[in-house]
Amino acid sequence: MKKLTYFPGCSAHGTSEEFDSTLKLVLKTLDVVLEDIPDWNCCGATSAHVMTENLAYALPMRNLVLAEKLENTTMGIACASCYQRMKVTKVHMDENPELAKRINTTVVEEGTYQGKVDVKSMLQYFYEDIGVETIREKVTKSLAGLKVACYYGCLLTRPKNITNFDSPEYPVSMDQICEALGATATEFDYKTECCGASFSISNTEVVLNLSGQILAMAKESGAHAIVVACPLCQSNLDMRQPDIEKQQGIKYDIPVFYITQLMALAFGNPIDQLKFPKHIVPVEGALANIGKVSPVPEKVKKPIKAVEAESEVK
Amino acid sequence: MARVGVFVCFCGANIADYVDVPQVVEEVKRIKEVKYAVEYKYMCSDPGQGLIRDAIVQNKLTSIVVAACSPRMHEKTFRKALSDAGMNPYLLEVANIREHSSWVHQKDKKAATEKAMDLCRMAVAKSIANEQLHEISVPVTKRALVIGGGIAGIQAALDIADARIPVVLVEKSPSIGGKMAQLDETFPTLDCAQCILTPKMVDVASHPYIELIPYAEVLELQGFVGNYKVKIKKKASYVNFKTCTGCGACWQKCPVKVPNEYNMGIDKRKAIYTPFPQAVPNKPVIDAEHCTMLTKGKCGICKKVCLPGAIDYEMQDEIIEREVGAVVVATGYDMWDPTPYEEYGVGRFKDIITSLEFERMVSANGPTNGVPQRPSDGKVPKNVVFIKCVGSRDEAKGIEYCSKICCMYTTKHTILLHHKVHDSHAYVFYMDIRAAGKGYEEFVKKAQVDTGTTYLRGRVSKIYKKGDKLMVRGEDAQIGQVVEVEADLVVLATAVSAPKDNPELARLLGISYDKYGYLSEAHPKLRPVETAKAGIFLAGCTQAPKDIPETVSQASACAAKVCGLFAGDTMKKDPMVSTINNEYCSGCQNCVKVCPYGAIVTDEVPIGHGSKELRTVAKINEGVCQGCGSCVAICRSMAINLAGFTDPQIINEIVSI
Amino acid sequence: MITLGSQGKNTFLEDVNKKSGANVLECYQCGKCVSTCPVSQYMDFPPREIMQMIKLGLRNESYMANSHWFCLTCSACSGRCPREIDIPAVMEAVRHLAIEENYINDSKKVKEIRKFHEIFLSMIKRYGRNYELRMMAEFNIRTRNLFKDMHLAPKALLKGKIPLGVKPLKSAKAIKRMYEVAERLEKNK
Amino acid sequence: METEVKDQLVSIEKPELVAPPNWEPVIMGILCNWCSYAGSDLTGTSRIQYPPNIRIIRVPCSSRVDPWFLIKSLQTTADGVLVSGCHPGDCHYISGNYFARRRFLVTKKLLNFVGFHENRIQFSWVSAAEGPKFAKVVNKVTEDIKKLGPLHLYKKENFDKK
Amino acid sequence: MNYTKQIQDIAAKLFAEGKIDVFVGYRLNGFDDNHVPVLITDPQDVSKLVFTDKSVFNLVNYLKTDHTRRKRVGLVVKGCDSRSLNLMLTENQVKRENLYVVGICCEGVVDDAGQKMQNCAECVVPDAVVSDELLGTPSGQKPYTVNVDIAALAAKPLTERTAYFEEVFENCIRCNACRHSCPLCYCAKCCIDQETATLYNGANTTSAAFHALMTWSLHLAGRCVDCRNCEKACPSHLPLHLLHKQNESVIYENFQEHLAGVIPEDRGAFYKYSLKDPDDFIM
Repeated sequence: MKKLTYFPGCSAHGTSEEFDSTLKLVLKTLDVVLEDIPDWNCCGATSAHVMTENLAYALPMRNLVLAEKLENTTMGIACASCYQRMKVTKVHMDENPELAKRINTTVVEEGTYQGKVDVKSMLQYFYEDIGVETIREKVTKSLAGLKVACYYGCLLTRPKNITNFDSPEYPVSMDQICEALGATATEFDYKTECCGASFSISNTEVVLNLSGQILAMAKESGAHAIVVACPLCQSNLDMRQPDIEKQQGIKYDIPVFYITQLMALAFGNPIDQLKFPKHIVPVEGALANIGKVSPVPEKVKKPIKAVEAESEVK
Repeated sequence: MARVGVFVCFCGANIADYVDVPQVVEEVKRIKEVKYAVEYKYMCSDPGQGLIRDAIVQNKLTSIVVAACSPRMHEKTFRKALSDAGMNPYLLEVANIREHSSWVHQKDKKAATEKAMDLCRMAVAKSIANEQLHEISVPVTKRALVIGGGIAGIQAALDIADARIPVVLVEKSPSIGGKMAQLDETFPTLDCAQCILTPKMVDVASHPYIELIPYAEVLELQGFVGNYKVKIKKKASYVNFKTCTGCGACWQKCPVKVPNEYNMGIDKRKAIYTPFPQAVPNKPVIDAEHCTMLTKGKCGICKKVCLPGAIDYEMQDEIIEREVGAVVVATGYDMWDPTPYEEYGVGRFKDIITSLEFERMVSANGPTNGVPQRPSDGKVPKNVVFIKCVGSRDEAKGIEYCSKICCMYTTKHTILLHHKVHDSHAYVFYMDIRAAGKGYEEFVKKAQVDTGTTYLRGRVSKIYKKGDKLMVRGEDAQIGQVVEVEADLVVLATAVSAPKDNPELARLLGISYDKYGYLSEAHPKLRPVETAKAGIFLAGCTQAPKDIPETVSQASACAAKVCGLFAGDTMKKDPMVSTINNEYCSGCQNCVKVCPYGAIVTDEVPIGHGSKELRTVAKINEGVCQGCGSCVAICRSMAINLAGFTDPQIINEIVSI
Repeated sequence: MITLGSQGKNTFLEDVNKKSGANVLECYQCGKCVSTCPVSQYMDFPPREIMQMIKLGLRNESYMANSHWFCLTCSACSGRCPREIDIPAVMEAVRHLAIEENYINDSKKVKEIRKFHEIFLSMIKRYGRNYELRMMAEFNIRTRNLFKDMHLAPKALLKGKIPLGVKPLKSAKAIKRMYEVAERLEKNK
Repeated sequence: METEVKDQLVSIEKPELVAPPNWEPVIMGILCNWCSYAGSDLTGTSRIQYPPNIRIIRVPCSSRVDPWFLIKSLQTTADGVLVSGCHPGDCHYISGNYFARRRFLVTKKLLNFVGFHENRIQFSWVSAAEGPKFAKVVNKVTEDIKKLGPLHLYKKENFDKK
Repeated sequence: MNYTKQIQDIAAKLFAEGKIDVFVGYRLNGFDDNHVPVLITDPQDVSKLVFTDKSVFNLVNYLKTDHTRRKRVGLVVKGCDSRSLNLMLTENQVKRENLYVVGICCEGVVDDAGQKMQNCAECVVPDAVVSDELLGTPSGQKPYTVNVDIAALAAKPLTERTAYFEEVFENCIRCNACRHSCPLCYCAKCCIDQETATLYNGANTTSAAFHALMTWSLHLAGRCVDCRNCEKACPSHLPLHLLHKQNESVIYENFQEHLAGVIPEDRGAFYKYSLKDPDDFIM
């Protein structure tokens, strides 16, 4: 059994609750226990560093300091934005002890920053710490037939000197995980284009344009669905999809999965736990490609239990 | 008692602005051995040297200290001044008060002045221990080695051989010709590369003074200027060149197909092959890596069809040794591999090719018979995007420098495209058009007008696939808009990079190379052809990217240098070599072990005066000794000293301040 | 027309370089950032031009440009910049300088972006975490655009995409204190 | 050690000895002709500034440097020494610096063993192209040695400088 | 450990067969049970020869003298002595064909007080590595241990080491007995000779002693076999082994476990190099 310090991020309890809950299902299969950072706070997202330098460091700093109180050496973060803020802070603090000392004064009561805990996105954790092969071994329901466009967004692999993970231009980690699950990853050239993320509310016009291009390219690549590992990307591509379709006059109808949803599905978890109903764009069409398992209505519980029992026997 | 003269240079303002020169002069006058000290504006100027000459005569000086720029700069100049005054030139010491003081302590004149004084004291102390030294004469082997058979090596070899000096030309691949043999037409005159190159290649093969060793590499170089010994490995070709008639039956029948290097892998050659039809020598070799007879012992067809019986599967690599007096290195360049450009999808998109691949495609003897084709579907491209500076001027993904030739060859490519595909349209993404050269700007202008090529000023940021087209996105800074071009084919003007084997070669030859892997010249402006190691010269792109005219000029310059070196029967050599004091030498021979040049041998001397009994001592070969001093430092009994850097000289320096 | 040569030393360039840690002088105007930037079409001056403006010392013009407000900090430009200039950091430096020196770009879009960030930060100050529903509501009220995204609301609320409440931090005081100290640090710089 | 009061700089080896006011260390720099000396020339031509405490001696190769020179320097004039040569593999004389490297390690350790602070004996590889690196090296060495205070060891009887 | 009988027999036999002109061995010093070296040229005298754990001196040193040079010599060597002999052979100072070497598988020798010598307690190669005849049972190579005195001193603060060695060098009287007693100090001119005063600072001062002993120990670095002839010869009883052992431990740790003279034809550590030598101490 592995242990991992977990920073859920604000959206885990809101817009991306399905990411959070399916992540927990996946980690259960992978035998990883999450330990939440006690009384964590918001990372400050884009807003903090847009407006002020110190606060942008101080908010993540508090979480980093709190995380050091747990014993684990790695912190996993679900949300790509939280991950980036936390990692940027960590890298800058480690590079510049003077700055670390100064920022530390804002959270002096929580403790002293020591730089003990490494920060990883959950995607990075799956890829580096769990490994594609281990994931492949755990698959009980192959996703063969499903073509997915893996969309990483800006924050998981950029900037290279901060994240130090995968390629900033054409990353392949999520593609490899999807292929391990049995799905086919399409050749998708917009893997790391920006979706507009932080303008989701304040500048919707930009978001519609940028996310629109991503949807178009995903469709062009022949994908049935998009896979993401970031709540902001998901909500922009999924929630705004009807608006984009309206604006462009094109019907995309391309559901946007969290990577954990697909993993949980392939690991044989009952469909009703995967929170598909939360999606704005219906997922049924895309999932039909993987064959017999069609979304099971929540009422029918018995056969799912049977599947569960089966997997336990294995 | 030593009588030292000290001459302190202002170097215009270079020294005088940051060092109080008169004060330095006053200070050195206090040293008891200093009998004369003076300052002057430019010591290296003729009047400055005159000052030294006059002072030597008038003051009966026994050694001279010039406090000026680095000895690496003007030591020779001042030595000359000493000999002109009838003094042994090696009684000179230079105190480096410019590079080591005035230029590096510009904010603290007092400290810089004090340091300059100390440097003068050290030089004075050292000069007191200086001894008269005399140049060494060494015999010369009048034969040159040229490494690399591209246009640079060919030109150098021909020019040297025309002066009736024997040349050994070593080429790595089975044929000479190099990169130029792969080109279609050449800028700015558009003459066909083959037409101007192949006659020279044939000249090389038939020249009575040139020994061509193809399919070979240099293994080892020993010795010193005028007296090098080189070991060359001639790779087994498995074809006896003496009996082979070059009929071609073997490669026509060979069943094994291998990507063709000459055509950048666009088509296939056989496992027994001549690289291209005009190859020199026009004899095939067997590619041992792919030949099934050599790898698995199955096949043998070429041997069956060879009427003269020239195929020999048992052939072994051969080591050839030659004595040469000088070496010309002309190993050319590599095309930079654009894989780091992930945003262009290099490696993922088949229809992105490099400029050399394009060159092969438009070449009349190329794999597509001179008509460019899309590698993905073989269609003739209509919209072709050329991207310049791929790898060049890009410190993030490529190389910092400008590759110099890409602007011109891309211009040439737009013309060639226009010639071959009349209804095509070329787009060029560029940052600057660098067309400095005779007829170059005119060539660019003519190309732009004649072909109607669209020039877009900006670096391409992304290429992605849309249907069967490639979408090329970049900014056109002229209109300040982001543009996307729908391309059928994208040609990357990849950078010129140093041959990857250069560092190894440099180590083997004992010369230096820069951070990119280009071999270093002795001086960037005044000695661009020589290396720091005497007798080794550089021609062509192995030193830095250059175009064909420049390469040929440098190759001819190398030839002139080699001919100059061989002008006399002996050569003069610096006297800074190790000397052995037999009386002190205990014969332990540890020095023999540390000498990197094998310049120390053992000798037998009588154990005492008039004795018949002999004992072993070390002996230095002055001609071979390069003066590193390794032997001096390890000699425990102080039997060895290095002229110019003797123990007393250095210790004097240490204790003088 | 811009007259150059009268302002003396380019202090703006120095300020930006110092604050960003980048060296704007390294920029050779290749434009790769412009075609990389997902929002360059919305900017008054795309990144390349901002770099040149900094080099020319056009302080006011740079401050008043909307470019640094539109920058999404997606870092795509810096990842591709052949001179490895940290362009987002330069943008951020210009923005922070503009805020410090009180240069307000009062176009509607910039106002909205700014308002959003302010509301977001106040949310965190109050709850320690983001309260999405309240934030959206507040944003709509303060930008006088009550019905923005309202068509999404029923669906999103129904699907539980946006929770109705937020679980505030236990140690909300810690966050308030952090804000105070950070503000003080900002002032004492 | 670093927190020592600045105007009371003492010799690290003999804390009872206090540096005279405005004391500046003397550093003997022994540089090989082909790489480090050329590199130091480049520092000059590039006008990169560095502290003026170093006195440079030119030798053909780092392998010419007899450990004796280091001992002699420390015993007579210098508060510290810096020997610099070509990077491994780049020696103008093919292998000189490899031999030198062995001697340097043993000499440094021995001098440290008999009571010299290890920072008084420093080595660097500086190529002809590394003008900035040379300045960096000199900066570091000077800074290091300034912290150690004057070197009084074995100097008092035979050397009465300035 | 007593090979007196065997050695007497061997020497007698060698003289009888006319194979040697001189035999170098040990005899009793005449007033207590300690041994001193003896050069025997008369076959009558072989009965004087002894060998026990009191046979301390390294006899290879006597190959430097005119009594033995260019003569056929019989010689007794212990483990450490044989290593120095190996180096003498490699460094071309004696010819193997002129020697008849009686090797001892040494069990350690004792000092005047009867205590086992420190270098014997730490000995790595007790068996003679060069010999024509080997006496005793070989016990094989022992693991290398860092000298206890070195370890103790290295652990002390810098200022203490400084003070300690200042006293050491102060007590040196520049008599050069160390140099004379060392088998590997065969140079015609030596760096610690007074006559090279201008360069090497020959005056009899602490500073000069520091300079001389440091240079000397570096000339022996990678060659010293830890026989301690120098230390036994020193009238001031300076702990000279400290310098040698310090060098030896640095060389052993960093240069492929080099030990002087163990392998035939292997030169001192400074006359060879490895690309893997440590580089991290260099900026």
